[in-house]
Amino acid sequence: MVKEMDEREEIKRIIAQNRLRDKIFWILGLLFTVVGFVVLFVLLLDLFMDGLPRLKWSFFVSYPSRFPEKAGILSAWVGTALLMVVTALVAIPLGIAAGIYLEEYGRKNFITHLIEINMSNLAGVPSIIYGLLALGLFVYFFRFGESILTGGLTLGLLILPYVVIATRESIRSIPNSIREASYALGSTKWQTIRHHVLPYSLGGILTGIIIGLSRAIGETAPIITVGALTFIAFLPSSPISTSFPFLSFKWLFDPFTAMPVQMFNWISRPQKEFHLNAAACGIVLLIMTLLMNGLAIYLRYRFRKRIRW
Amino acid sequence: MEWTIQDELKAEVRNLNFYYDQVQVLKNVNLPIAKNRITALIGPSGCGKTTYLRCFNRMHDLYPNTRYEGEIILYPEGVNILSPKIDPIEVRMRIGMVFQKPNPFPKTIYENVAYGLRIRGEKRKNLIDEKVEKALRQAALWDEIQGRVYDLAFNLSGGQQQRLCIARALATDPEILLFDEPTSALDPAATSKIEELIMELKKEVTIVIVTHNMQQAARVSDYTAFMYCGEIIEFDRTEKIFTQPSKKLTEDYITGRFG
Amino acid sequence: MEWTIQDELKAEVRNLNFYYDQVQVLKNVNLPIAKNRITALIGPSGCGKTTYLRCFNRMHDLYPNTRYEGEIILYPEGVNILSPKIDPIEVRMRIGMVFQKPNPFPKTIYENVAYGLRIRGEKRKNLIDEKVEKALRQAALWDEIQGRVYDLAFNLSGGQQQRLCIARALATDPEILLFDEPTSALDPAATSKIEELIMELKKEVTIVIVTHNMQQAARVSDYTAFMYCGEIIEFDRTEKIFTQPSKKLTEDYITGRFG
Amino acid sequence: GSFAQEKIVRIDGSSTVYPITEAVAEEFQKFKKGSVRVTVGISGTGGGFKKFCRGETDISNASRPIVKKEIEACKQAGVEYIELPVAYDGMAVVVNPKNNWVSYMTVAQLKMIWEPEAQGKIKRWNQVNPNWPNYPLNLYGAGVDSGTFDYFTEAIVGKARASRGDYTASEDDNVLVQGVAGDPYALGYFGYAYYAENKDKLKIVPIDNGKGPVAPSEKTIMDGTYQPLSRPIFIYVNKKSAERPEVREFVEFYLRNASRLVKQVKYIPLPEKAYKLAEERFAKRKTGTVFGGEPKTGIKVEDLLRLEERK
Amino acid sequence: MFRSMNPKTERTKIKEKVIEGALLLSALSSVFITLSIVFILFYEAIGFFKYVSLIEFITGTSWTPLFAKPTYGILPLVCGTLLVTVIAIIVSLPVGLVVAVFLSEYAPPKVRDVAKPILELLAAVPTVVYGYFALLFLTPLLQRIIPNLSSFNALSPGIIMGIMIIPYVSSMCEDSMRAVPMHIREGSYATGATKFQTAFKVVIPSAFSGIAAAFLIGISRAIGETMVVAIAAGMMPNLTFNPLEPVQTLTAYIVGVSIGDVPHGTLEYRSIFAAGVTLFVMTLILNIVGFLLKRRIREVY
Ligand SMILES: Nc1ncnc2c1ncn2[C@@H]1O[C@H](COP(=O)(O)OP(=O)(O)OP(=O)(O)O)[C@@H](O)[C@H]1O
Ligand SMILES: Nc1ncnc2c1ncn2[C@@H]1O[C@H](COP(=O)(O)OP(=O)(O)OP(=O)(O)O)[C@@H](O)[C@H]1O
Ligand SMILES: [Mg+2]
Ligand SMILES: [Mg+2]
Repeated sequence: MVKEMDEREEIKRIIAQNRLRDKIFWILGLLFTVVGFVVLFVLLLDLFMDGLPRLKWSFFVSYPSRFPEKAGILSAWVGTALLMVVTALVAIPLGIAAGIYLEEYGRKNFITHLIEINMSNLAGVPSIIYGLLALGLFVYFFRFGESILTGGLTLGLLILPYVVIATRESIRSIPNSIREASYALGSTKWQTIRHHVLPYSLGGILTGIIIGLSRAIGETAPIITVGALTFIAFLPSSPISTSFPFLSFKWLFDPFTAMPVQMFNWISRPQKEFHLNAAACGIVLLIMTLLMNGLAIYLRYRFRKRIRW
Repeated sequence: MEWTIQDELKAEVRNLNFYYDQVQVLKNVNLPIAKNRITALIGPSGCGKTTYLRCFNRMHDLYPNTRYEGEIILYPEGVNILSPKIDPIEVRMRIGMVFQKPNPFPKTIYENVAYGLRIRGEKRKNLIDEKVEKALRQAALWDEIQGRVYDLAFNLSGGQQQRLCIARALATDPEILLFDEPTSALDPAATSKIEELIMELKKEVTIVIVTHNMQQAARVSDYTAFMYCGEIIEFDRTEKIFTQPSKKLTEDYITGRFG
Repeated sequence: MEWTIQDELKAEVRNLNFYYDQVQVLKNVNLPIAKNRITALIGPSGCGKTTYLRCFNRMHDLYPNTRYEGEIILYPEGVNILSPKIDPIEVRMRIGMVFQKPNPFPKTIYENVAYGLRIRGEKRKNLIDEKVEKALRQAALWDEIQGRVYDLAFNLSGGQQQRLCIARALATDPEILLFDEPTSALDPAATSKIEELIMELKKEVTIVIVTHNMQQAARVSDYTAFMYCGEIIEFDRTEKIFTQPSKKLTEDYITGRFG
Repeated sequence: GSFAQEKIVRIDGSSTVYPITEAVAEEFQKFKKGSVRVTVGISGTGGGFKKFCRGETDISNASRPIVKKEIEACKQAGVEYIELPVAYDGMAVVVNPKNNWVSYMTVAQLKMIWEPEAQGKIKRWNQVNPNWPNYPLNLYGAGVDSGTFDYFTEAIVGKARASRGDYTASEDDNVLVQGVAGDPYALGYFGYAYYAENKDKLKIVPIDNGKGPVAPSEKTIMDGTYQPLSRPIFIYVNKKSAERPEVREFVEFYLRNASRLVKQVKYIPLPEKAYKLAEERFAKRKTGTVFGGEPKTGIKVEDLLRLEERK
Repeated sequence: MFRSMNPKTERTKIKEKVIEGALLLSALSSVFITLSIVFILFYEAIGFFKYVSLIEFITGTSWTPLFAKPTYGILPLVCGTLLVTVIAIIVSLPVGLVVAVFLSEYAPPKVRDVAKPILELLAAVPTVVYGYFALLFLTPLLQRIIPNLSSFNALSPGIIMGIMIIPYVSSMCEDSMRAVPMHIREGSYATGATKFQTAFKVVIPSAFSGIAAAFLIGISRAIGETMVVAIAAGMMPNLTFNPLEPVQTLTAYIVGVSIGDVPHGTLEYRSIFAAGVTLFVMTLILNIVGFLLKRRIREVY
């Protein structure tokens, strides 16, 4: 009995010790998490304090200038917007189609396996490598020059894996019973995809696209590699023309600059005033990407809630 | 073994073997399907009932590494619907199926029922309207959901969803309707509703139903086949099977001694 | 209702109520647990057996929105192990558990068994070696895996894994061992091995076992409690329950008329 | 702003000339109300000429005269060019303001630091001058595609493009200013204008070329006493491009406003007379270089004017 | 004859085939991309290696490809890359893992549900913004603590990159830890373990391959990251392991050369592809191992 009492005491001691470690780690974990968020918060605060005063209307409608207070991001955001158009046109159809193929058609064979490994590798290839690809392929081989087309294609390829992966995950969440129901009524494969698989996975696909585009917006390195770092104080040609066919694609071949490149340019200058511009540009960039990601998170949440299989 | 029946034939299964990969799941199955009758398939879990049923509308074609051998002859033409020359899509257009778990599309009730018509290229709005209403009436759903046909199908109860799936299959006037344990996910009230419905339907369609509920088989079917380990042990008129089975195995199963 | 027994008590459940969120799952449960005896808990699926068992080692504490009421008194001290003042970790150190599905850790066999000792701060290698061997022997696993104790536990068969989990629980000399349907994931051969083992173990440990297999309860246990909808309908010596149950409900359940 | 027309002037080349051209481009686009688009890149003088000689740009910024290799390349591609001096520039050798041991440096010391043999060896201040403290010597200098690099190596080491490689190199002088301004052990060189813009962040090092230390200033650069690190800078205009009205207007605008804008961006303007001569030269579409394609240092304003007049 | 209900069957069949073909082509596009990356990188790199011996490239300790006396030793760039990466790892892996453990094992579900999306948001901040922080926020801050720190150095971008990677690492670790089924944890708790013991002795080993994959992918991101180092690390190919000195990474070299012009076909142009190949191979290895590890977790449960 006495011995048992001793044992009890011993166990209590050990538990206390274990509990202490547990507590310490709890505090550590909380600390790291909080500190992590605080650090990021401080960084963002710093950015906002620097840049906020510059965020006036004129900042958005002025061209870059050698006078920091007169400089703006007009050509940069127009460039970014046009880049995104090209990027989306490249990545969305290609990515969705590839995702559909891999999920719905791809038999488990060597080719699909290869594509799969390849896809996840592409997602991990550093963006600067895409820049080199673009330089060799689009700028010099296809001779698109240092144009919006080149930039957009580059970013399109860059985010392709994201769209594919999102498409696949979203498609995978559709239960087989729905497909079987469709086939049992006599649908062809494509009808099943068109009428069911695609519409029901649209939410997830959309999320992936938005996240991909938000990544593309912030990408700098590949755009620099294909030569966007110039003084551009004008807008590309108008996509709408006054004569038939009223659409012009000349802008595709125009030189351009983009938001992150503009920011990089301003960071590289020694004068403090340009740094404020860089911060302001960073805020705009940040808000754009965060909004897009927030939208994506919200969409994912909503679609998950709405369709419960 | 071959089985014969008096009734007119709608289909006939001949020497059917089926393999998942290397595993043979159906072994030399022979079975006549009587026209406008209900044929029930009973047997312990895993004996191959579902597998068998899904041969009828070539559902296994959707998955790789499956293999059919033998024939399922569809009358009146007398073609073998398992033949690779026959397009499975055409088979499925003629032979409908209702699954174990209700699986409506996440669309409106109307669109669910109209779907089969739409993929058949039907565009005439009023004709579709008509057929949708008829199918919903046949499935004994019309009165319950009246005026809510543009609601989402997910908002229906389980039993209603299952009847919706039946209506969806009916809308395209199938010649045979396959039911794979259609009531196993439902409560008793919904179950009896669907049983009534099935009995009603046989006026117009030939029905094959898989169930593990012997009472259900006894209640609804005209013919019953007892399957065991991928083989048809016994096939006969339902009264006969349930009152005087000729095989010991059948008797043991029916009286609940195993399974 | 209160139940009394002749044997010495190891634990006693008094007016136990348990809630998941707002739903009451256990209703005023009273039950004595006899020392060095096997108490079996039977009842239809969902009646609350698992929930009840997990009260004994405060497993529910891991999840939010669960609530206990009432007491489980642990002897010889006579403390209420459900009391918030009692550290659940201490309770778990004294009361071991074996789960329905074998859940070994992704470590070696040796490390699995040694785990309980290690978290008790035990560092002496030879003592651990000794205890590991003893536990593996008790769990009738030693001979089978001899020389492979540094293999990964995942490489064992299901029955071996389950015995490993028993060894893991035994290594720390628990006073009570809880078994939650420990054989439901196993084949008959493995099952009978574990049943033997459990009967062997009662020499040293008090055992509570949940099972939905009445034959199993009849075979291994000394006492049996029949639970229904969160209530203990009947409790008695096992022979008594299975030969002359005093309640109609118990009889119906035991003879397989429902469940 | 509305979407602009298709008139475009493409400029690339030296980062030293960049601030001037950027200013001109900005003013010009304002002057033309956005009807002409001007792009200005920073590829360095060498990089700029490579593009220029492929006909990809209309104007090339150059902080040194065109050299043989580039002349050849242009000739092969059939590109004819008009050489126009636009300003005068000195090269500033700078240290961090916290540096209190350096009061001036000799050309020999600079050579000792920057020649290729120094790589990995000369790494501390006291290796250059034993009186200086034993601190690390961190170097910042022009990137290899810049005319500044060519000129500096030519003037200091004695052979163009001969330099050590273990220093922070950038085509963009802005980066170098930042580097030196933030590093107490730094020694760097770049265009005088960048020093003039950032005087508060940097400390200038006077250079002794045998006649006593001289610090660069508007005056010393103009009168040629700051040697050997001062030089004229140029733009080169593609003759074919000059046919296009927007390019012609741009160049005329450039020369007309150079003197004002050059001062604004802290470079040293040429005498008015030189701009007049350049305008004439452009009007006559006189092609070719007056420097013979050899790297040259120590060109003074008088020489330049003389060369101009002779041609 | 089998009665045909759909006269368009033949056309439908052809249409189906065409669509499948088109989709297959799209799926193959990823292979084309990889092939063109590999082709272009290696094509130009081979051009490079015609002039430069592979031995010199791999073993040379000085990288001055554009000078009068060019040297082509990739080591300084690799060394710079590794230096910055190691700093980033030292910052991000422990913190990322602790945060992941905290979120998955300790934090109440509500906290987790809020923290997880925020983490995802942070992972989306453009890297050029982080470059801004490194050069204009952290470096001046560090210079107050380490007075003779030069304004370009490996330390500051390394730390910022570490912070940048934390969200990836912790989010991915948390995912794989949550994939560990509850009954494994219960086995541990039932023997009397604390959360801490359960997390470190059972959950982390169970999620090991997922965590390792997260680490590898994090490392590969750090190696491939460009803008932060291009902005803040300096542009000096420097064979050093001193984090206070300026360095040049492979990525920064590529960007640095690209900021100037890269005249097609020159050795200089090819040298960035040689650097690119090195970078590509380094990340490829990490990514493939990461991919295999990630697939292994899927198989275990
Ligand atoms: N996709 C598959 N791949 C391989 N084997 C399968 C597959 N589907 C089913 N089987 C096997 O085929 C056999 C028959 O399965 P089937 O689903 O037809 O049985 P069942 O009679 O419908 O059973 P239940 O009453 O449980 O639904 C089983 O042994 C099953 O394990
Ligand atoms: N985590 C939970 N949250 C809410 N309700 C639960 C939870 N777990 C179980 N329940 C409910 O509590 C009741 C009892 O569940 P319990 O698992 O104890 O039953 P059981 O007797 O062990 O059944 P079985 O024989 O199927 O294992 C059931 O109605 C179940 O739905
Ligand atoms: Mg089945
Ligand atoms: Mg249970």
